[in-house]
Amino acid sequence: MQSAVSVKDLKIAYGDHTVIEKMSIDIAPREFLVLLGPSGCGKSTLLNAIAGLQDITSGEVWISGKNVSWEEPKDRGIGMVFQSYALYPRMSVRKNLSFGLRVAGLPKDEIEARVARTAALLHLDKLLDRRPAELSGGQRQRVAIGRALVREVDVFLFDEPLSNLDAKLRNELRVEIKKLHQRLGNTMIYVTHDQVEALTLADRIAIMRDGVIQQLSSPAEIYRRPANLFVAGFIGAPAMNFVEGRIERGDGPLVFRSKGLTIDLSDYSFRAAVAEGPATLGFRPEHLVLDGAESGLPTILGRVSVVEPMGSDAVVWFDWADQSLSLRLMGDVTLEPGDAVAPGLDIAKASLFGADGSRL
Amino acid sequence: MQSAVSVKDLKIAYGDHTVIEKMSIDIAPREFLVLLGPSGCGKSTLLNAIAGLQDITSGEVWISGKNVSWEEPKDRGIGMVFQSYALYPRMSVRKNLSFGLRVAGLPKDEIEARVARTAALLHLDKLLDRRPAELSGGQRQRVAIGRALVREVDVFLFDEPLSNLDAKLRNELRVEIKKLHQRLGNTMIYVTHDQVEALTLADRIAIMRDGVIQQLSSPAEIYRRPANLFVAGFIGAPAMNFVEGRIERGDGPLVFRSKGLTIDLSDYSFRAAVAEGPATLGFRPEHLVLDGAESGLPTILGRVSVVEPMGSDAVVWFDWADQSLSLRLMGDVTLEPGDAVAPGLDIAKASLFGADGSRL
Amino acid sequence: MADPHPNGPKPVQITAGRIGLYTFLVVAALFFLLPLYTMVVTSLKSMDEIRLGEIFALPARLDFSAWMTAWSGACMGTVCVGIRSGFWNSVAITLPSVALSVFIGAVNGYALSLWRPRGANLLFGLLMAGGLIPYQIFLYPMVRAMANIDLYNSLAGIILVHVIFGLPLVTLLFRNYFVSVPEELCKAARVDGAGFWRIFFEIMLPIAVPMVVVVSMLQFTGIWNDFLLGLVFAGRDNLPMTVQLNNIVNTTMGERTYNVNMAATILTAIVPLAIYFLSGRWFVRGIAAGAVKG
Amino acid sequence: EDKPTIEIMSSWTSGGEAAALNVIKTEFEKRGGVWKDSSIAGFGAADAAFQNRIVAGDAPGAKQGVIGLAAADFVSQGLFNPIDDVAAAGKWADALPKSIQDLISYDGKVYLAPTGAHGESWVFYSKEAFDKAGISQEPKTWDEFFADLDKLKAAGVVPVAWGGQPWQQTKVFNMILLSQVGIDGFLKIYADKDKSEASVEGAKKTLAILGKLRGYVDAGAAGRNWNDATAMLITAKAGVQFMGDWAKGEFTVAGKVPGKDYGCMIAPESKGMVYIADSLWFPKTGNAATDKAQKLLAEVVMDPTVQVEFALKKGSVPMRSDVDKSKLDTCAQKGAELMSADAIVPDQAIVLTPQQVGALDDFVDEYWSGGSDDAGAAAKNFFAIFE
Amino acid sequence: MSIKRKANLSATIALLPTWFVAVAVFIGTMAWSIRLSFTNSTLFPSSIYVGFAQYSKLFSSAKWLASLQNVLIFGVLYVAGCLLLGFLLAAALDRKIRFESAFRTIFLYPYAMSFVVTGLIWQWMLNPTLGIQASVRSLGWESFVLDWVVNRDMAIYALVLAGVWQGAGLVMVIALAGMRGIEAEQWKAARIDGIPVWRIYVSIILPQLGPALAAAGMLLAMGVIKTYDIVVAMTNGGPGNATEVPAKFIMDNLFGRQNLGLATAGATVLVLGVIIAVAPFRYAMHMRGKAKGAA
Ligand SMILES: Nc1ncnc2c1ncn2[C@@H]1O[C@H](COP(=O)(O)OP(=O)(O)OP(=O)(O)O)[C@@H](O)[C@H]1O
Ligand SMILES: Nc1ncnc2c1ncn2[C@@H]1O[C@H](COP(=O)(O)OP(=O)(O)OP(=O)(O)O)[C@@H](O)[C@H]1O
Ligand SMILES: [Mg+2]
Ligand SMILES: [Mg+2]
Repeated sequence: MQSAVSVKDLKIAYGDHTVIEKMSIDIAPREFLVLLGPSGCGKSTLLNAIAGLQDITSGEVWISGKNVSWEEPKDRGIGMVFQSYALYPRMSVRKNLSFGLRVAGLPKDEIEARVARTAALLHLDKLLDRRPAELSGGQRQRVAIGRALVREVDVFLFDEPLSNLDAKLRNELRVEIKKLHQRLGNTMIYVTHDQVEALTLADRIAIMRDGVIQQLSSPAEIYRRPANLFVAGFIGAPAMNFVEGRIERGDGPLVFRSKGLTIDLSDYSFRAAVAEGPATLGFRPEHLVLDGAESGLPTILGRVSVVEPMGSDAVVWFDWADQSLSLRLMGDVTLEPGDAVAPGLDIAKASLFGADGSRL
Repeated sequence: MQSAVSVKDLKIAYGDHTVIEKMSIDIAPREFLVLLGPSGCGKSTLLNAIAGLQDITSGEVWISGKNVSWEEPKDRGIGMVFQSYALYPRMSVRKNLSFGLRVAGLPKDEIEARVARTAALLHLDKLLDRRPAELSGGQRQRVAIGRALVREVDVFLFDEPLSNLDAKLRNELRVEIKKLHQRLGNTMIYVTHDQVEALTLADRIAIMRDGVIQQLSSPAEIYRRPANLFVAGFIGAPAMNFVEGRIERGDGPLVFRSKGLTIDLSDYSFRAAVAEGPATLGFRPEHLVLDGAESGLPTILGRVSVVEPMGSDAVVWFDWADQSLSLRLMGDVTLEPGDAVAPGLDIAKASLFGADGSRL
Repeated sequence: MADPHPNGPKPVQITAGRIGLYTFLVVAALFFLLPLYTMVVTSLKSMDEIRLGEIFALPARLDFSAWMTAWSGACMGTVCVGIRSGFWNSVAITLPSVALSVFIGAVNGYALSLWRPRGANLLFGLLMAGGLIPYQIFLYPMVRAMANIDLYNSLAGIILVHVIFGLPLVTLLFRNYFVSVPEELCKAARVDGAGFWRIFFEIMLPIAVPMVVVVSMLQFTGIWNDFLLGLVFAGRDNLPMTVQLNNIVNTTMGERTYNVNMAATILTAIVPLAIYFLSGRWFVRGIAAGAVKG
Repeated sequence: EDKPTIEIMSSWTSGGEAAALNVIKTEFEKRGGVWKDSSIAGFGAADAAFQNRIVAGDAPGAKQGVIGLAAADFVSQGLFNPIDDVAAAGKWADALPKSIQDLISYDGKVYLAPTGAHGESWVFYSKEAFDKAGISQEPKTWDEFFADLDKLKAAGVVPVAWGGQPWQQTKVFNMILLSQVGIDGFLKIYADKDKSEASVEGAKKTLAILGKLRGYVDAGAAGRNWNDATAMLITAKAGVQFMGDWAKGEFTVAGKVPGKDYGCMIAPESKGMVYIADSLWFPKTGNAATDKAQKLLAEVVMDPTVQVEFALKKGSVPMRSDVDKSKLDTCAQKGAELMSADAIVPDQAIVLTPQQVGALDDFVDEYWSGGSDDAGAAAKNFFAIFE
Repeated sequence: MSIKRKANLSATIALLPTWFVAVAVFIGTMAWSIRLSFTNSTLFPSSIYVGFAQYSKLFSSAKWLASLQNVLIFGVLYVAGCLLLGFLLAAALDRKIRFESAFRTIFLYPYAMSFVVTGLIWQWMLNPTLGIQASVRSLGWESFVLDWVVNRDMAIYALVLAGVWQGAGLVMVIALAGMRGIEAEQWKAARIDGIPVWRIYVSIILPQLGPALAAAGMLLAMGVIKTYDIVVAMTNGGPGNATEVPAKFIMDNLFGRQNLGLATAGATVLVLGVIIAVAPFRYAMHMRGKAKGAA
């Protein structure tokens, strides 16, 4: 199948400073790809290169089977939504939506029809005559999306479209974007550094670091089997717990040993044969079971330092050895700071990383 | 016991426009009180009035047993942290921290000792000679907190200290603030409009709307037994599901009826005797059990529209009647848009609101 | 480009638009430079050559004598010491005037925008109205007032006059700047116990440095180039360079030496020009930092 | 020390002017005075400075200014010191033309010390341009004059180097008027505000001639400084210029000699000369030393040698009729003769109030640049000035 | 006494000198002028009241009427011209230009020059026999005409030209700073919409620079009413009344023509006119500020 968007051996540098390093990605039609990574890793740069807003140093960009590396942005068949909304401040919503179409010289009724359709889709009908300054953050973001939609193109690019909104709105609009994607079936490339957005929206997530893709997989795969320490630490809130230690071959099966803790690794599915050596054990807060002893799992003895109730669940932080670990509990929690806990760890769900940081 | 901070019959108005309406709150020593509410409800105004930065129209402000209504901010024994950090741009971190002490004319070594102590506590030691512009967002916020801490006062006021930070940092600093409170044991008043912060940090939450407190209780109480529709809808992500209908007395026990749904209310603990009439049923996403039939609970038949996996859990949105409801599932979810679901509702955990919006 | 397979950076093309752009800029630059060119050229010609009336022609022979005359030889009345005699007067008038008016303007802007005491809007309105009145009208009553307080014909007097007439503009600029400073900064400092002046000196003034640069440059140009106020208020011991310049340039029935006039003008303008050439960058930065907003 | 000390405010700043002022200064200092110079070029600026000094109660000891009603205003406000005793001792009345003596006295007391007079009725011409056009003789009548202008035009020379500033234009108007109405007629109009048939006729003829001149100026005339016009004669780009005798200074600086490189003639058909007279004013300062210095200065100014030396440097005509005129150049000698014969009429600044002077400037400029040839209507406007 | 008011005491005290200046100097002078405008003062103030005589004289003076008209034409064209040219220059410099700072300095330097002599230069340059016209003609274009200073109908535009030469640089700097402040994402959005560059400047950037340009316009307008030097240096009001301006009229009558009553009447009319012209504008700003504060 032809890719909707593909990037081939793309390299982007500012002078000596390489921002994107020989990158290749293929994005299928109708796919929702999320680019996730810390600030400054090159997400926007990559997105801008696809849009044609950024000069590339070498490599190619293809959209809908056409090499568009030298095309103008407007000719690439893309729509784009920006973090700051980038609405034209002195134009009404209607004008914001129609400006590009008018410049392109579309017939009047065609423009009106498209604007009306887009406005209806995004519930902007009643706002058409307002100026951006008279809109709330969420409404502005919807207009920004509308401006991309009205172009009726196959590929949408989003650059952190929700990060200027408050938590509540962010949650609401996230669902709307997801519904929109399901309804329209366009290809979407979505940049964010919020892992919740990535997990909930993406068909596939590309996790980037310093211009290099660390892992490109489905959200579930990334959450469950992170390719390396960086990915493991980046995804999940609160972050995955890491314990440093060594893999040793005791009497029989492999074990992981650290600060008095010994965990049998028989249930862990290694990618390849593994030798003894330093390793890091990673496990997510919800992979600790509060009543470790009863469940027959290896237990980690600690003392509660902080309890964070969040309504439906709670995160409990406890001190173990010289570090602080977290565990997630459902429902109401009666633990208090100072209480002793002995949660059990299900090693089958945990992750082990070798000395070079990649998953074992 | 003497209150740490108390506000008596406080009224604040700008000209004709009343922002705070006859408000009284008592805050106990060592308490962590969170003021939560939508934008513009008067949270900052209230906090500023406590700090002495805002003229009050009538009423009194008491701090540590003293009526400070006419005191200068510096004489009230408070420290304050602002949303925009409000660091002095042309001063180094060290000078930012020590400015207030120098103004107060403290001896040099006392100042140095305090700055060193605060810097150590907040891990600012290495940043002391930098300017604010050379710090990351999180570091700046820590300096802002340090500037309040260094005053060594009993009451801290925070005005949305985390809302300018990104999600990851916000989570981290939230835990740090909680630890700080546990360690220092000061009274803290914390303004936010992020309900996660409110739930995780607060001893008590005051939910405000248009200058009036809607509910002042512990986080658990507010989450479980919201006093009215506004509180119920404001707390929780995704928001509580609301279904409008009527309470009717069928043959025997009270039932709630809505769009073909009939729910027996025998298990619901009413606050007071209830008559028939219109009502709204509210239930949180985690109060729906996926296999409704098996659990013997009343079921709501629907069709999945959106699935939002979040790693440890997932939110499933489904269409029922003419509205969209959410349910939360733990672990991996295999549901897809279009699938039929029939989740069961545990009425004991739900909330019913009368025609005036208050809890029944 | 007929390349069938685009790869790597888009080749740079020199478009008609670019050429048009540079043409526009160069033409504009010529327009802006032409007067300066004419002045310089004229100052280097002899009077015989100037009488030919070819103002754009290059001088046949470089002749710097007009510059010497202008600087140290031109007569004003029976004294022939050139305009250099006014140079230090101009400095003595301009520097304190600029410093004082910038300081007062900064305090005004700060108080008007961040403290807003009673009547702040009225005061600001009055200042703006004052800024629109042609200042010739002030001469007469001001002279009287200055004489009454014994400041007429004194350095202090002329400085005071410049400060008064600069107040509207300077206050306007600083007020607009401080309006954009977050109020929380002021609040934080008040919690820290700082008062009005402490906040001003230790926090606000350091922030306003870019603005101070802009206002200082505007004021400097205005005051340095002033002629009338200096003439009327400074007194004969403090006359600024512009008065000497006027004496050279503005004779009614005496003969005119244009080359000396031009040289004298350029010499008079050289300080503000140098400031613009050397610190234009700061000026632009200051403006960008919010000097002039609506 | 009680040396007579005085501050002199003048607007004489150009080379020749300064040299002339220096003549007075040198003599003044020789006689034991202490001289402080305050020069401000430009009438407007100098007036503003002087008036403000008076308002501030800090008047200078002497101010150079034109004899006329501007000074009269100050005198009538009681702001000037009389110098009657000096005038009496120096027998000024004998040495000065009667009309001047009248002008410097108010209510029978002498207040102003005259320094020199400028003739304003001069037509300068470039000999080179005249040669080129084949003109060998100075024109005697306006008809001849215009015929010569036509010749100049034909020769490719700008006929008239016109200084298109109101004050210059007014001077041309006055010199033509004098040529049309004669000395008595001129005085009747300006001094007596006479509106008789003859006066009106004269004004009409004057305006007609003035209007005709428009056809002989170049496109760049408007706003032109008089010295730029003179430069046109020096470079033989133009033929004639109407100007006061101070224009000689420009010729001199350019190394041109009167009678050889350029000529000067009184306006055609003119029986006399319009003059403007400079003087020193002596404001009250309340300072005895200054009062003393004022008397000394008045003495110096009227000293016969100073008068001649001053006139030489300034290119003007001495006020005293009893001085040695042989040192003067040919133009100045012509002027001095007319002066001695009292064939002179005052400039408008002498007989009109400053407001009227302004109005006259406005009127002439309006007529000149308005382009209308309706001399009759314009003449009516002219007489309206005096109301 | 409330807290804020106590703290505001310092602010009030700090503003006292300015209050003094505003009331004693600005208002005081205005009151003085208004009083004198009803007297027959000539060289010095007199206390003989003549009612509105000075005003009727004023408004029957062709010079005054012309000067009002001229300052209006000059003001509008000068401010508009500075804004237009300044904006164009800024837009050009905004396009990633080589030697940007050199160009910037060239456009800005006239602001540092006074008109005492630049006026003369402009007079020369616009004089048909000396300046640009003569030069262009000598290059062979015989019919070229640029005689603004000497042409009654065009002289006012000569002033505008010289004024724009001096003031455009300031607008350029302000506009350029504004353009640099516009977020990059707007540019990106517009490029994706396929908006041509000139259209972006006109339709998107220009409206956003509104407030900055208005402020620049205000700065220039403050200068317009005081316009004096440039006129004296270039045309001295001529040819005819073509370039008379009120400030010059007032100055002439104040000193040279010794007509204090008429001068103060002129000043009064001028200031009243300015206040009438500016008041609605300020009021609108005030209301807008209020609306912003409440939002
Ligand atoms: N114009 C430029 N010149 C030089 N370096 C640049 C330029 N623009 C960006 N960079 C660098 O390129 C890198 C990638 O920037 P980019 O904006 O793509 O990051 P990002 O992943 O989008 O970050 P964020 O999450 O903060 O938006 C950064 O290190 C940045 O410093
Ligand atoms: N100076 C003022 N003049 C008039 N009204 C004001 C002023 N300051 C604030 N208000 C109004 O007071 C109300 C409360 O403002 P406040 O800043 O306390 O809200 P908030 O709850 O802190 O909101 P946010 O979450 O956005 O910070 C708002 O409606 C606001 O419009
Ligand atoms: Mg980015
Ligand atoms: Mg707030």
